[in-house]
Amino acid sequence: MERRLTKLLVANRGEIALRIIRSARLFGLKTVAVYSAADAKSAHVGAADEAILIGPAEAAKSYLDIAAIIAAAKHSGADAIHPGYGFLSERPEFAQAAADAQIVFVGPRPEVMAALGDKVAARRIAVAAGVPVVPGIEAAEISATREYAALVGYPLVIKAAAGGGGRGMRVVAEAAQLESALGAAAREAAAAFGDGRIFVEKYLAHPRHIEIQFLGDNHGAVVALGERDCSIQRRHQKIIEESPAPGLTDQMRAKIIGAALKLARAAHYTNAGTAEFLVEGDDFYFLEVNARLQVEHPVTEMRFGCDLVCEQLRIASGGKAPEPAAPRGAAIECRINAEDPEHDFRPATGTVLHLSVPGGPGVRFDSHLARGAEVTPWYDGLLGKLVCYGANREEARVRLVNALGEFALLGVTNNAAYLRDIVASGQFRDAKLSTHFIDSFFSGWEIGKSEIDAAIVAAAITAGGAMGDIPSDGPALPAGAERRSPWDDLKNFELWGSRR
Amino acid sequence: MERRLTKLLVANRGEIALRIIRSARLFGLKTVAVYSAADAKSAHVGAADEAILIGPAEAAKSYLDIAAIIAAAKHSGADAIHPGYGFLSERPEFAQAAADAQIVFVGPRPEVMAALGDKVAARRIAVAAGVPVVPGIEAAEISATREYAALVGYPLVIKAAAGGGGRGMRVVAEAAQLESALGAAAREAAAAFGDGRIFVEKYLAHPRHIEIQFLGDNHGAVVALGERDCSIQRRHQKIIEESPAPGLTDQMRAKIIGAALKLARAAHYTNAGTAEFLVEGDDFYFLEVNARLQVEHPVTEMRFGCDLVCEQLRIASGGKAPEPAAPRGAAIECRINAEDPEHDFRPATGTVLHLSVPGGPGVRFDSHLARGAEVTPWYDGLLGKLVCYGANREEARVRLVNALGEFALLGVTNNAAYLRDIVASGQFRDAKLSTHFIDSFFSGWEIGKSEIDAAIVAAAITAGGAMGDIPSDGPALPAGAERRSPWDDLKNFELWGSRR
Amino acid sequence: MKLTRAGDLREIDAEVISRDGGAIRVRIGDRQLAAEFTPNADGGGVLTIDGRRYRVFGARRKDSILVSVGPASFEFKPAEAASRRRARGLAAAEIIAPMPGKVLMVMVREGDLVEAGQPLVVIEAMKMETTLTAESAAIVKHVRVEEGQMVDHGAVLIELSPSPASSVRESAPRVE
Amino acid sequence: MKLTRAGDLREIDAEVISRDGGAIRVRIGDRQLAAEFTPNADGGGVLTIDGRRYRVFGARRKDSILVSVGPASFEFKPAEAASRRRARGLAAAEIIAPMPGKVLMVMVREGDLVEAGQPLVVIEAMKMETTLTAESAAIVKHVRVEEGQMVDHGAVLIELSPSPASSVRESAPRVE
Repeated sequence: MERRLTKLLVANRGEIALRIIRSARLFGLKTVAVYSAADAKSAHVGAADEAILIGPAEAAKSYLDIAAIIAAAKHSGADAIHPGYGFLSERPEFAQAAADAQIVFVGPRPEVMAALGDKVAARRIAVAAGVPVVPGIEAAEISATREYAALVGYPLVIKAAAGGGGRGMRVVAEAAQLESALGAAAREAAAAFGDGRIFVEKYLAHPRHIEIQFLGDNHGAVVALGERDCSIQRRHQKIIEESPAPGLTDQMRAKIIGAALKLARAAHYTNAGTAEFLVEGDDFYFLEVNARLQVEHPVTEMRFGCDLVCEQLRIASGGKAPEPAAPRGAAIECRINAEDPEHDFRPATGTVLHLSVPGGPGVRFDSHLARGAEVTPWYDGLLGKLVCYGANREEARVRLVNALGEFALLGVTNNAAYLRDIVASGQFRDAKLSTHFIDSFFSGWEIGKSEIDAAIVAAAITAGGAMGDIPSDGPALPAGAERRSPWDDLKNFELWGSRR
Repeated sequence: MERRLTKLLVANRGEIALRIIRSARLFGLKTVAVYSAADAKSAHVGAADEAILIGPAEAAKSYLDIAAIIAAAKHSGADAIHPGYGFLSERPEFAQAAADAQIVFVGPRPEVMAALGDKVAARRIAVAAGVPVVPGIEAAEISATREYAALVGYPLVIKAAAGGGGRGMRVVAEAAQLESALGAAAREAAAAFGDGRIFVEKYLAHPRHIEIQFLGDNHGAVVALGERDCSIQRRHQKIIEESPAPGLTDQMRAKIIGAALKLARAAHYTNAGTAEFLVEGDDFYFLEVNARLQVEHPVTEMRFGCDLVCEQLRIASGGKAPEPAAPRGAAIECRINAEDPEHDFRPATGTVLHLSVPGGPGVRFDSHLARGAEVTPWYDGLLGKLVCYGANREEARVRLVNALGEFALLGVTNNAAYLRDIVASGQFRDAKLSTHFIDSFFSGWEIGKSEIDAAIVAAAITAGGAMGDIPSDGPALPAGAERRSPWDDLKNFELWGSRR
Repeated sequence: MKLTRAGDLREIDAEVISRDGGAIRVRIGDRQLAAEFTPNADGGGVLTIDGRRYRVFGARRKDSILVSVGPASFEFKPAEAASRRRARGLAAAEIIAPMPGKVLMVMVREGDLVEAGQPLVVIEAMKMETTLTAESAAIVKHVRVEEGQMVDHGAVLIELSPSPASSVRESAPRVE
Repeated sequence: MKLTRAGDLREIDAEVISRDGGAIRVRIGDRQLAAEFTPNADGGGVLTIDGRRYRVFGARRKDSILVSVGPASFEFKPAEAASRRRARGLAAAEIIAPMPGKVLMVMVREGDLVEAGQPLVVIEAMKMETTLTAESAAIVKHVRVEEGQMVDHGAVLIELSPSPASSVRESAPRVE
């Protein structure tokens, strides 16, 4: 069962590719990056020991192209593949293709992934293992669904059986909406996942999203590394995650961890996985298993003093899932995304003209960004994860507020100020956590007026010359050109920064 | 005894000022930076809530000017002063001046500092407390010293009573050198510290430098936060520090910690302090107490999951020294200095043209550097401290090797490659630690030949255009000027980087 | 000088009144602000307004000025372009791509009469879909893109002419 | 083209032989290296030589080229300046400040006869003292600085003329 690995292909990009490369090196492996034409100059390409172009910018023809990635692995002599998260990470056929090519897939076996990837099947496994699930049914016939709805009461939530990460979810507030919502959801699910099956669940009023990190090995052992609270979500996308879950009693924690372990054992799970639950009052309900490394895994690492990617590699090479160290302190992560929080969070792109990265005690920034990096419209907009540790939640929280205060990024519109305001808020301080947190407290968020004033003054200074030595990204004026800059009206004072 | 603090003046500069500001903010304090004219654009000035110019570049007229700093504290309404390390941090008269101005000094009381600052007095306190000291005597008369030397045997080491951090130390190999060495040491000590008293100690063949971090509060409690091994020194200056000390038995650790606590209690010590010891075989000898925060304090923080500056502030405001959490894992720090390891470590200066900072799990970089920052000849050359955590020493060590591999700094010659080679070496891996480590294994260090080749190729590419978008620091050529660059011979190819 | 913030057509009327060393007075609308600017070696600086210090960075890109104030980032443009367009009666007359991306759906054809709020085009960027809607009733004059096409930031996707039934409101296309 | 590394007078004879896309051939002395350069968005790039990848950055400063290879940093200068100086027989004839700093001690006076290795000047920078010594026997021709004075990097501190007793070796002043 032991297999000594030597070279790891990382089938991903961005911050997670870089993060995996770092731990692979720590584990003693050579690394192979793969990249699309749009990513030729990206950080993960420069960081690996080898880099292989696998296709054009379109993910379908590069990061989602199983054949191209397996070919790259064979070409480079990689004996293992780490899929990261997203892209092919939960595709059983990818894990199978790796196995067929005698390459170790760093994740669960294909059949486990297939069983857990289907929400309906995963739900059945949970029920069989005695793990509570949200009351709900597979939506087959409208009349049966209507009857069920009348029984558990509105609002309800409709989900795609093959979906994940909140995609394809919709809430139905009243009976009149049910039929059209079911039709639309089925069509959307079919279009998005090639699988039109949907199911209907009771919608919880103030649920918290709590998930359990676990590791299973090939020797039959499964261990849990505590929980994460990921209740702060915007449109079902997590933006702030923490561990431990504030206010969760030891008894509840033990119950939920017990359920996750039962489930993982029932599924014969190997490698890293996460069982997601909704928690309301003294009840908890199984949601789904994410059969891969999660975006938010660093909060667990900081609390447990471990490296989950190293553990994944250890398990993949036949090693044992270690008994975790006792957790310590608290950790909170926030996701800095390329999006415009002042304009409905529409995606943003651009070139990084300046980047200030926070540092010091208890601060970790996982990111592929650097000055000059380009954020393109081709892939998701996660720019980096800022994670802070503290001896307790309040220390971690204030550290995160301060670290966000040290963060500065010019050239790509992003949500850092929005995150700062959330983490600094009384509601977050008081841990008023539910998946409706954003809708309840931050739906009408606006940037502070005094910050806009400061920005206007800063713009006037910048218009008057470069503020310092940050170069313009646009085409420079031809020397001696007569073209009048639209900023000339403000240009009535000298350069403030130093000339060098 | 409780005193609620509101505003902290940081009487320091560089990385430590920034680090103190970060924790002061975490502790809920407003911060005041002080700066010399040479530091007007430095990071700590921008990071604080207020910044006050205290004098010209010369440290004696700025960072060492007690009156100017006390005046700045009064002017800004600061109710506490943190001295950092170096500069005034161990000057009892500074602590006294703060006390006289009703300002809380974040450190031990002046009389404690005075007693421990004198090496001879500290040695007496240790002896009285039953703590072993290196066999030695105060060097008063040459004939008595010669007699003593014959008794304990050569080599011997001569130290200044008022010295610290290795300054004023010299080793005497044989009797013939004794008299001139004593004279020179006394003159040097008088010149450097205004105090010509010296003492003579037995020189140990393979001692390790092991020190104990402790915290004392105003309620009489003193707690220890484990040990640090700082054996890797170059000319008595620590360059690599770690915790725990590899291979130290629990019994020895307990003995040394016990001795440190006895000493701290005997001195009625308050706030953060470090007791330094030499350890050889089963013997350990007290060296001195550093009555301040040490440069290398982060390795303790990473192992104990604590924030020592916050603890200092808590104690200074009347709080209790907390019972430390159980330590976990291992941490190693290295000091990146502005110096040229290929040319006798002579100091380097310059402007940062590019900086790549390592990141990811278990990596902490404490630094005031940023692109554009200037390193001037006025102050010490510490550019930053790169600290890595691991579940065990080997994990921390490999992480540090990799993190140093990710570090890049253009514009200021530094020792990062030298540190990388030390941390990557078999001798360091095998923890062959003694204060002679550098002399034994790295006195003839050279940069790798393949790296020089790569540098020559990179220089050719850079000469052919800018490599990417890193601007030249020198005066740009006047447009259309005919001046021939000395690099034009290599300029036979296009710009490699992207034009934007 | 008038500025607009990117994505926001409300004009900001700002003017530098005076400066003396690091001291700068700026008028914003009918308010005056006194600020002190201290450059930092890292290319940014500290702006002090009403005793509060802001870490700021700034850069120019094409006809925009980008600045950051702590973690908040801003893009300003001179208001002239927008007001000129409005002066020519072109408000809401062009549906413009708010970011680069792929045209996923075009929901109208030339000659269609559309109502305020009606979805016209769906663009996909970064795995997210954005629906662009009509700001007011109008007639589709020209559809400039087709489904599956990649478009740049600022590309004109659809041209509209005023509907006979209603006058064009004086505001910009909005992203829903 | 000949280069020298800063602080090291040994000349490096390097020449770009060819380049094709990212492929570059460089001659160093009598060796040839084949390298592949791939630029990165961060302004640096990856240099592959003999299958090993190096992260490199480069910049020009005055008449120097600064490059980093991983954590190692290098400063190159064209060799012309140094060889011209040597051609004029000025090797070891000037004691030059290796860094900016304060002159702490001047240990010789004009007309003094000094021996190889004899300390001439002590400079302090960054709390460290550096003693500059004579590379060979010489006569002190001119002392250009006095104690307490601040000097810049590259400033000439002392001029020497060849000692009647020995010839000047063809090498640069060394810092001990």
